[in-house]
Amino acid sequence: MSTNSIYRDLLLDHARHPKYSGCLEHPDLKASAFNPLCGDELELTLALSGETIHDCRTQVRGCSICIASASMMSEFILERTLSEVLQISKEFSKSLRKDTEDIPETIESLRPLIDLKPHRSRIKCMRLAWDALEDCAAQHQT
Amino acid sequence: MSTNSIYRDLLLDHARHPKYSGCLEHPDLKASAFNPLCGDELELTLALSGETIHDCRTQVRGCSICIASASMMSEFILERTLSEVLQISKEFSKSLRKDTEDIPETIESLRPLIDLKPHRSRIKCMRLAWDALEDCAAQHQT
Amino acid sequence: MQHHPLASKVRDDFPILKREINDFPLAYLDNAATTQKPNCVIDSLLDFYSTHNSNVSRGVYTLAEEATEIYEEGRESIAKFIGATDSGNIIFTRGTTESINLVASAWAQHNLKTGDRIIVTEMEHHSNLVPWQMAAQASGAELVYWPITPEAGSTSVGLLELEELEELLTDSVKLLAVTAVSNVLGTVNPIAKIVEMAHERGIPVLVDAAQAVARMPIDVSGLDCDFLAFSGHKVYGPTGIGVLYAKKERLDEMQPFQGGGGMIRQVGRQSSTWADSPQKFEAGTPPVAEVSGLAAALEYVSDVGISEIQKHEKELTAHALNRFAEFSDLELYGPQDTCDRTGVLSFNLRNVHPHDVAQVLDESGIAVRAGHHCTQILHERLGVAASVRMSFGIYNEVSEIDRLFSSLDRARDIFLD
Amino acid sequence: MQHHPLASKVRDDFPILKREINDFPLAYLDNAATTQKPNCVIDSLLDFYSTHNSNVSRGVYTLAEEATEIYEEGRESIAKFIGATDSGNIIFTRGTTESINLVASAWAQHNLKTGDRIIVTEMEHHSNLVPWQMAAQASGAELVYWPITPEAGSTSVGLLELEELEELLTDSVKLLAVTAVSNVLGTVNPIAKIVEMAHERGIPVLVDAAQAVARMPIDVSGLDCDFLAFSGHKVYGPTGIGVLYAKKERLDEMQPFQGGGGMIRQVGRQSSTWADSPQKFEAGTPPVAEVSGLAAALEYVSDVGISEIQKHEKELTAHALNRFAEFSDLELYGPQDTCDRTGVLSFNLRNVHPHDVAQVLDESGIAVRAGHHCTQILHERLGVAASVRMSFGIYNEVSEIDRLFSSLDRARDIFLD
Ligand SMILES: Cc1ncc(COP(=O)(O)O)c(C=O)c1O
Ligand SMILES: Cc1ncc(COP(=O)(O)O)c(C=O)c1O
Repeated sequence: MSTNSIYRDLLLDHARHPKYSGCLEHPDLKASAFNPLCGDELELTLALSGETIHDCRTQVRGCSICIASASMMSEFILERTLSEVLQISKEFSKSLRKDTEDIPETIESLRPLIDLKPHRSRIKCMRLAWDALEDCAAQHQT
Repeated sequence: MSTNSIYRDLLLDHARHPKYSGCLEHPDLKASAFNPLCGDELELTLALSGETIHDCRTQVRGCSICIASASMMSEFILERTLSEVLQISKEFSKSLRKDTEDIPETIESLRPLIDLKPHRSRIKCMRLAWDALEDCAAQHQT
Repeated sequence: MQHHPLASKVRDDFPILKREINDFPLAYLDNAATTQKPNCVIDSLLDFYSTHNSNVSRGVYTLAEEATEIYEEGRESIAKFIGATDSGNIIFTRGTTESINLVASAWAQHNLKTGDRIIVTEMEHHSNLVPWQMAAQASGAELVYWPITPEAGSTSVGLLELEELEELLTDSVKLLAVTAVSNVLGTVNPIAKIVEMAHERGIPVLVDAAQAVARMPIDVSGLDCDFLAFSGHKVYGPTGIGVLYAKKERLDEMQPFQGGGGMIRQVGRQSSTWADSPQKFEAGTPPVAEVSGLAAALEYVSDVGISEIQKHEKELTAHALNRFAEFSDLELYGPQDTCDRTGVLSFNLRNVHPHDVAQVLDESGIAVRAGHHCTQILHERLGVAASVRMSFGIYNEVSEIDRLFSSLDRARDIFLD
Repeated sequence: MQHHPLASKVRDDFPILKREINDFPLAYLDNAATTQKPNCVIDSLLDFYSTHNSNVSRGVYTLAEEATEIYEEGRESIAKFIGATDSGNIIFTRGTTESINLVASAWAQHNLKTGDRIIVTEMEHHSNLVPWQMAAQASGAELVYWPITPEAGSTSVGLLELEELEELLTDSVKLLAVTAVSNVLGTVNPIAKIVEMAHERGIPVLVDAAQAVARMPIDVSGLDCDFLAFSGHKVYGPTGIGVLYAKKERLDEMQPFQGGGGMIRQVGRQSSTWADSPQKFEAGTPPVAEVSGLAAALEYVSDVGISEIQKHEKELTAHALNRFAEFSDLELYGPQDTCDRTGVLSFNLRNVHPHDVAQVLDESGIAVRAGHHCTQILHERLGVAASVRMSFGIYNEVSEIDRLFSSLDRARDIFLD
């Protein structure tokens, strides 16, 4: 019995060895996100210099896709400004819509996740880290 | 265009010229019944001598079946005791059930009504007068 | 026999119309009570149960993904059908009645206090009256009735006049609940204007669209109404499914309706937190198959074309009005002009009880309703306990109306000697 | 492959079982979430809509008589199925969740005051918790939790002990709400004994039979419970239909639930009077087609035979328990003995998230659920956020269970290196 799996190497690498996992002790921004459907939780801590994210950590209780997504996001957002990553988050969201076909180059590195979008029930898993990120950005603005 | 109608002569006679229609001025017992599905109303007034119904009237705002049934009931109950007519009311009720086949001889005269029982929506019309009667009997007992 | 092009086009889509009743072809003229279902609606139920059936939202397996997609796409297509910009404003219920109860319980009860008023009209269905009575009693508020125009026989019968509303719109009014189309008089109310007047005083408006949704275009964004309710079964869809549209601002003011699975965020031992709208208002396993059927029904209606439907209904209504004018022993309630009304016509045959009329019509295969049609207040106002109602659907034909008028002769023969 | 005689007999009745998922035959093991529908249920919907569809109760014409008959005969056959002596004790709702909300709102809220207690158990579904939290908050009452037996690994896991109940049954308890079968642990609770103990102190009992009704005989008269709730879609019937059984004495204590058409006696301008039970609790157009489908489903279950179903489920459960015993990295929750449990088995594969397990199983055509299954309190008690659940229906086979255990190997391969 052998089947193709949605779990590809890159994704599994991130899931098994998530980057920037844990908590920053003195974060500038902090947010958590929760998936009521399965009880999964994620906490994101960010350290800023000016507008730029110069360090981040995610603490995840979640599935491999949630962990991989948090890990990939962390790699992606480091050394970028909050407004930049907010823009990316929106693009990522948009690319996960059913009717979107093209993936902008800016988020090409998130393709392993976007490829999973036919599995609509997993969208929330992929978005959990990014939801926390958007929350951080919102806190920063106000 | 001609069809058989459920409205047979005997029924229509009663409906057009209901017996004992109206109100007794000084009734011994009085009850009304109401059909919430169509708003039909009926008031029954009874005069007793001892246990025996010696006069009765029905005031009906209702359809032909309701009027006919009240009229036939009035004819039926006169000069009978309350406990007798209560028994008859129960037999009539039973004979209106879907699964009842035989009609007891005691209520043979109600057959024109009982024949309509396939029209389940009209059962309440047939029962309205009898419901008021049962109410009167209940009042008398307490 | 005259066949209207629309009716003859669609009749074959409705399997039930092949039935014979008492040896006559069924003339189904009780569409205000419920409509018949086209094959595409029946097939969508069949397809759901034989191919995709599973519970929604919480499953990652293929069937669960499919069912969830059907459910959420249903929500989107329903939003689109009524002109809502976001499917998040669409809450699924069992029907109009439950939609209105939802607003009464999750919104009104928490926003009403002693002395507050709710405006309703004299032509409301019990489902748009009793929930407000219950909310009013729980909170000390009261109902105020917007009367309909008076005097049977006057030129304007059964209309709501905006000048009257003007007077009623006082500061203590916290809600106006009004039907878009009367289920007895057929009156089409000027909802857009009503909403505008209420909003000028900051008063939210609930529109009961139960009778409207199958008969005219609905555009909640254009209307700007706060709440709008309708039932699937009255728009060629299945039973067991209804819709409540609520504006974002109102949704934010609403407490949960029922508690249970699917509407929570986190459950603690003594208290819980709630999911976002619309899930917050949809406790328990939702009617997934029914949503699929409703989406199919609305697609069908869109394909037939709402303007085609309006035209067809206007023709039938005009024909019926002409026929009524022939008989002095028929009392028709409601507006006499097709501009003010739609194809719901209630009447009485003098000296014959509506039950008896309906029964005799049934003997010729004609299905009409007799009773108070869940509008006791209105019938009291009309001075009768009950009436006979014919109401049209897209498959009805002029010839069916003529059959009804012929059968009324039979009723006269039987009951009036 | 081993085919159980019952499963092989009934499989052909379920069209969806012919589906292939990711090139594997569908192994549908999510029956606790919802069950699949046999042809007779699908056909009954089809037949209703293409032959009898109309609104109930208020029409005198033939179709309306037929629909009313289907609706009320449905009520009777459902009463019979659960051993109720009178169909007047059967209220139709959308599902278990709504049935419980009905009791919370129409009965409990009016009978609770500050300081009163409602006993619930730690294994309740959110639908049998949140409505009580809402009623408690509205009235000042509080929930008291009957704990399940402790310590994973002990011989009695996930049971309710009657000695514990004894302590909880104080004078301030006004209701006990308990599930007949846990939708996670599979535990079969001693309902008859529980009702007896509660009744000794005059405390009414609500039984959540959502998981029980398809798995064991239900006899409300024998049990003497005050309320019993279940959903059509979990007993091979359609979505959008549920049942509340309530005892006569409790019905008499109940206020209306929702307001609207069908539940009234007379409507006044400010207040109304109510119809008799059960109509009093059924506002609006009821789910007629769904009642017809549910009646067909219960007839199907009776024909298959509840004792046959129990035997079949016991065999599957025993087989699954044996398989679990083979693997030290699988943690199974709930009783280990088929005497205490039924075919709902929740577990975790060590170090693999339930979502991932379910996803990998789906890749082999196996449908199981992952999540907290609407039991956050229970999962907290189990010390995990979520679990994987397989749950059996009458069409499941031992070979499907074996396929699941093989596919778990694939999950190990993928996630555990
Ligand atoms: C034990 C239990 N109670 C209540 C429910 C709620 O049922 P429904 O979602 O059909 O209302 C379920 C099913 O989800 C259940 O398993
Ligand atoms: C105007 C109006 N409002 C509300 C309702 C109630 O709809 P439902 O019975 O589908 O809840 C109806 C139909 O009966 C109606 O005609």
